[in-house]
Amino acid sequence: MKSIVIGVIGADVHAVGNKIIEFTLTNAGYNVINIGVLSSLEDFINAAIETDAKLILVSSLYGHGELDCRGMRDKCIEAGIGDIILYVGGNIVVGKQDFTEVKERFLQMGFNRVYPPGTSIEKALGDIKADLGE
Amino acid sequence: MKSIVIGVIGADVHAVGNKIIEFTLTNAGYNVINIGVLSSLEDFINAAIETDAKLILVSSLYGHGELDCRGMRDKCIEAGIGDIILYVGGNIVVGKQDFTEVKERFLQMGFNRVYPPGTSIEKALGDIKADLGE
Amino acid sequence: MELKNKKLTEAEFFEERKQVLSGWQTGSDPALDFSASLAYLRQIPEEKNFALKLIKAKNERITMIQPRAGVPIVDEHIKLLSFLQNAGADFLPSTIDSYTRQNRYLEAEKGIKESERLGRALLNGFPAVNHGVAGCKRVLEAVDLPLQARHGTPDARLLAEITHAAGWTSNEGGGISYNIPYAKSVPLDVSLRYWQYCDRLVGFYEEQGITLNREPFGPLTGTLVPPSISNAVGIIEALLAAEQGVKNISVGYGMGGNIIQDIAAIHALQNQTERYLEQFGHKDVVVTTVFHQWMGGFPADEAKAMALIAMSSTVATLSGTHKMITKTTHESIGIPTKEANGEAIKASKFVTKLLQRQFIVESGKLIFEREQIEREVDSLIKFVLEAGKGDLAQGVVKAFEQGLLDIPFAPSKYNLGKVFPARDNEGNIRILDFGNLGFTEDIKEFHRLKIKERAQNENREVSFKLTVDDVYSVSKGNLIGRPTKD
Amino acid sequence: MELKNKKLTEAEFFEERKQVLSGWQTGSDPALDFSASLAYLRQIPEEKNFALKLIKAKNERITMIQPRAGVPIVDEHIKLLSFLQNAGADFLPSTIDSYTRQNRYLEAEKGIKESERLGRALLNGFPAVNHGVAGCKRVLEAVDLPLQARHGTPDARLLAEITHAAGWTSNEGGGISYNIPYAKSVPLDVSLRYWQYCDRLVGFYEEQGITLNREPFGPLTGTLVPPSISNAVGIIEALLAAEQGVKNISVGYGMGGNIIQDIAAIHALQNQTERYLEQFGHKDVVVTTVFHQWMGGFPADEAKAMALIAMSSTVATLSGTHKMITKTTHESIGIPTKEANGEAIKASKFVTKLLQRQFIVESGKLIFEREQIEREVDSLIKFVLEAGKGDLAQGVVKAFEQGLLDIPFAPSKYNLGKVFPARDNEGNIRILDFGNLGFTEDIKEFHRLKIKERAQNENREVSFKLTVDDVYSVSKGNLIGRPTKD
Ligand code: B12
Ligand code: B12
Repeated sequence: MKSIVIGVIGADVHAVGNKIIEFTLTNAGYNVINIGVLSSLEDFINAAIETDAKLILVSSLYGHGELDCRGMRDKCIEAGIGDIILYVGGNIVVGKQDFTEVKERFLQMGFNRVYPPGTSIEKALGDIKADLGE
Repeated sequence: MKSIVIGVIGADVHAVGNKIIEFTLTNAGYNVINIGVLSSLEDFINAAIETDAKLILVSSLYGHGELDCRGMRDKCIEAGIGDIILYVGGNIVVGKQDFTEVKERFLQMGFNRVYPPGTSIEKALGDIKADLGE
Repeated sequence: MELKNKKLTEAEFFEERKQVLSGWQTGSDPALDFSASLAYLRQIPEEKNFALKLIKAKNERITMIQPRAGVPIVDEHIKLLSFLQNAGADFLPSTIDSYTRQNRYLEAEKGIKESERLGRALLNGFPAVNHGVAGCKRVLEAVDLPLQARHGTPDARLLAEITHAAGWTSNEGGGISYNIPYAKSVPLDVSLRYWQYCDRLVGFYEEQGITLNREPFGPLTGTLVPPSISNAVGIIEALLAAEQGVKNISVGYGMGGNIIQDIAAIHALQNQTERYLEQFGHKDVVVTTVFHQWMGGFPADEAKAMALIAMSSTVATLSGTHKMITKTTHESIGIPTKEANGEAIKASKFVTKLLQRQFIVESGKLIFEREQIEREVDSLIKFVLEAGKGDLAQGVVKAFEQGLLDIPFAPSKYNLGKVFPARDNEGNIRILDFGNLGFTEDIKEFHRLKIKERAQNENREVSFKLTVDDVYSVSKGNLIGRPTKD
Repeated sequence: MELKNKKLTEAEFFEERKQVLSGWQTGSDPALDFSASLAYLRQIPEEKNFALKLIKAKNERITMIQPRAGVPIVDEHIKLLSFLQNAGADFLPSTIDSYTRQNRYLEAEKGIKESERLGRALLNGFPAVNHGVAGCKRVLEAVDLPLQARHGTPDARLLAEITHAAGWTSNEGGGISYNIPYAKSVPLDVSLRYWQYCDRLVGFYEEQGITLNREPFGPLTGTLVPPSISNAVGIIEALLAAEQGVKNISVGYGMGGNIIQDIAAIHALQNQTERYLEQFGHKDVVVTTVFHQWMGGFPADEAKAMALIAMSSTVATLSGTHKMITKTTHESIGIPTKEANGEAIKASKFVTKLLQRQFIVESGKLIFEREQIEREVDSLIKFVLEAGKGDLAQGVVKAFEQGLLDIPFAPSKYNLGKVFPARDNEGNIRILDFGNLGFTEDIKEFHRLKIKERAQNENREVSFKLTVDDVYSVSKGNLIGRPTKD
């Protein structure tokens, strides 16, 4: 069973989507490590190292995603898991913004996939399967 | 008491505004000749001649105003009341259109004043007073 | 021939038909032979039959949605309707232009040509007669939903012939509801007679096994019409239609604004239409109701207009009505764009679906209002029948002559125009001046009391000023036109 | 010091205050001396006092409107609030950013700087503590309406000090409602103790003749919260606040979607809050209610979102609530623009004004639901008091430990998280899994029955899948998450 770390980054407490993601990925046959809401960058990385996860799936709903996710890839490299796959989704910036620009900003932070608001976890399942090789 | 001819032009049956206009202008001290709905260009002109009115106030609500009002000024000239004041208001064209263009089209038909949708008769009372000289 | 509420014989019907079809060149299309039209109608799938889909709404206890829409050119009209279908409409309309409504087909033809030349709509609807059976079929075949002609035509005989032969399975209107609010000088006996023909046509198709829907136009002038007046008219038109053999009838109502009165009106309309049909011996007619979103003057602000649309949808759903006619955020300005129409459909449908099967049925107030409406309707219909010495059609003509039936704000000279409505202190639509309306004294006393209560609350006399203030109020954001401070 | 539901002495309060004000540099502003703040508050005109304006709404029996809004920079925030005022808001908010909510003032400072540098908001709200009394006063003085801090802060002591001293006459939150849904690891006794301070501060002002409003946050997680759970929490927080001397309390409720259950919940909330306050010896507290437009996941389509907003407004008005909190058409995407916020205010206000004083009060179903909610609330509060051996504050801590109180979908580890709600066949929010919730057996039986009825209707087992489906359903346009065919 492949392991995926999920959680909600920063000072963000939106717990509902997180619970649904856990439920959905578990049902889809993954080993889900859910570090929950209010998780720091370091919490994600530590959980990934401990469980030898291949994918970190970051949720950010509350709008501070851009501040919270800065340096994510660098920190992964520092921690020796530089080639882990990074996803981010939810409502990752403040307000309604042009998503192509937003995506660019997060790709530059080192994320592999960046999802616009309203992308439910079901819609990303295909990507996950593809990226984790099945 | 100055006389004003009012009515609703063409195949238009919107009667409510017409009744309110009659009520309002009468209250404002005018002699109102209301030819009602479904009135032709000729009906307006005949009524104006008969009552020696100085102002014809045309309502068009249903969207065919542009077709119905064509030739209004010319017909007035033919009938010998070429310098009568002509107003038009209501919802005078089909659909939401740029009003400066619409106004231009009706001014060219010889109307003196052209009102956009949502102009209640109260708002035009000032113009009437000014144009009829008080 | 004297007007009577009696089914036209097949002979009379076929005789009249010749003349009807000669009204405009498109009437000579062989597709109008019943052999052709019946064959065409028989192959229309169930889900495109208006009457059958309404039965579905009734069985499932849900509120379906229909917009208003019509543009002069066939291809444009198809684009428009397809767009509205995709937005979520359950039924499609074709709103007919005002020249066609007055049988002025020559001017309609000019309007089509001009619209083509200038590339913008100069007619306010779809001129179905001019487009003929072929044009109307093109429309039907391009969409997946049942189609209905919506108009306001005192003499809709040719229109009905052409649209039904083209597979449009419903026709809106009636001898009263498409005359008094929509014409100035068409005598009532004439329009009633014309609509007997339209109904007989549907009855004929019914005899051949094709069910079509007929829908009396409920809201009338759309302006402060007391529920009992519009319900009475709807019931009468249902009875007249049933006499001609119509078996699937939707009676309509335009939202008034007091939620309890609105729900009561829909309940009363359903109850009493069924009851009167029974009483007149029509035992196999399927009755459904239609709720019109606010039909009076709309606010110009689009957010407010959308709020009114969604609020109307809430009330409609709670009332348990089977079909709701939608408005748009462009209502106060002009014929809406397809986008504006689509947004309103989406919003309306969202509400009816979300609140699906949440009904308001109990509450003393609701029962009181329903019974009040029913009492008033009984009184009106009783006066009508008396005036007609037992004949309903005759009675209608006499009742309008004498003002026993009288529709506020109607343009027709065959309407006495002596009734003035106004809201009471809770926003219910009541009557301030009865003229000669067929109300018993106790009913009048109730209305007087209610209006007085409001006037006192506002520290003013009972006068026509209340009516005028109430005409404007909703577009300004108030239900009741209270005197303003400034 | 052990937590007890007992008014803090003035000595305790002043002692603690020193420490509170030292939490961030803006705490040392002399404007925070009570002599200064009292003088400032005394000159605030009546119409800018939140508590007094709510009393007005209650007396006039109307539903007033408040949006959510907050941006990081003072001048931008002023522009935003002025815009919303012009759009028709009756009360103004300042939604506080998430760093401030976690007392992470250093990060908030960074967020302000970055937002200034980049010219776009990088914080999701107004960092009131960092802006200090002066910044907050600038906001108040630039607008004409009462101002309230709306946040989600377990330790809001410094925030309350600063905003009240700046003339913001209301504070939202409570020891439960701003902890369990908003934090992961803040112990409940700690947040309850912090909020005693916030309430004591308001009580202190009250003693000096300045009435401020306090508003427990009703919707909690905003996601399928059964009315009895949120009502119980609101009532408990009202009791805790009253003990500290608060005299003007608004209890809130987030719309569930079944209209009758929603109206019943508001009625029960008003009744029981007053009843419990009486019972606890607080006889002079003014209670009002707050209705939150749909608080769960919103549809992305803006027309549908607007429909949901207007529909929510209809229900709020019919319930007779005194204040309604609005959402926007951007809800599912991100913090709204001021324009989107303004449109929603206009739409919401249009409905509340149009339907003004139309209440739904009778109907057997409504009374049944209200009594059901009241029974459940009584059961919950009884269990809480027993757990606390008579002390309410102690009881709350114990009740959450044991799961006697348990809020669905809450992130806090001090919440047992064993309660799973789901809708019944009419869309009422019921409970599928009780965990250890403080319900008597007959109440549980009722819920089980209702959930079973729905599951049977959908031909499936009673399982957590119902809950999951119901979380998504409204954003997809259905109230009940029925299994779809595809
Ligand atoms: C009620 C109504 C009806 C009723 C009319 C009943 C009756 N016989 O009176 C019914 C349901 C029968 C009806 C029918 C139709 N209607 Co209609 N109707 C309306 C509605 C909702 C309100 C009109 C009203 O009474 N307002 C209240 C009165 C007091 O206001 P008013 O009419 O605007 O008049 C005031 C001002 O305009 C102004 N005013 C008027 N004339 C003038 C002139 C001057 C010089 C000045 C200064 C001011 C002025 O003063 C008046 C008093 O304050 C409007 C939309 C709206 N406004 O919300 C559509 C509307 C006018 N109707 C419309 C249409 C298309 C129709 C129909 C063709 C199609 C249909 N929907 O069935 C038929 C037309 C039939 C026909 N042959 O005319 C369109 C017109 C479209 C356009 N211009 O692009 C409108 C705008 C709706 C829309 N957006 O589609 N309608
Ligand atoms: C419920 C809710 C709350 C509840 C949360 C309760 C709780 N503890 O969980 C409460 C009321 C407490 C709350 C608080 C706040 N909220 Co809030 N909240 C919502 C709301 C209405 C619904 C969220 C939800 O539960 N949806 C249902 C779940 C199932 O969907 P979801 O969360 O979107 O998650 C799904 C997808 O996004 C996706 N997904 C999530 N992560 C990822 C990652 C990947 C890689 C992929 C592929 C997919 C994916 O899959 C999930 C399951 O399908 C949303 C708006 C909306 N969506 O309508 C606002 C919203 C998220 N909240 C917002 C804000 C600003 C706040 C507050 C700061 C301010 C406030 N309004 O009080 C505080 C924040 C507190 C904090 N520190 O975090 C904003 C965020 C703004 C922005 N990004 O610009 C939103 C968008 C509302 C808005 N438009 O203003 N909120």
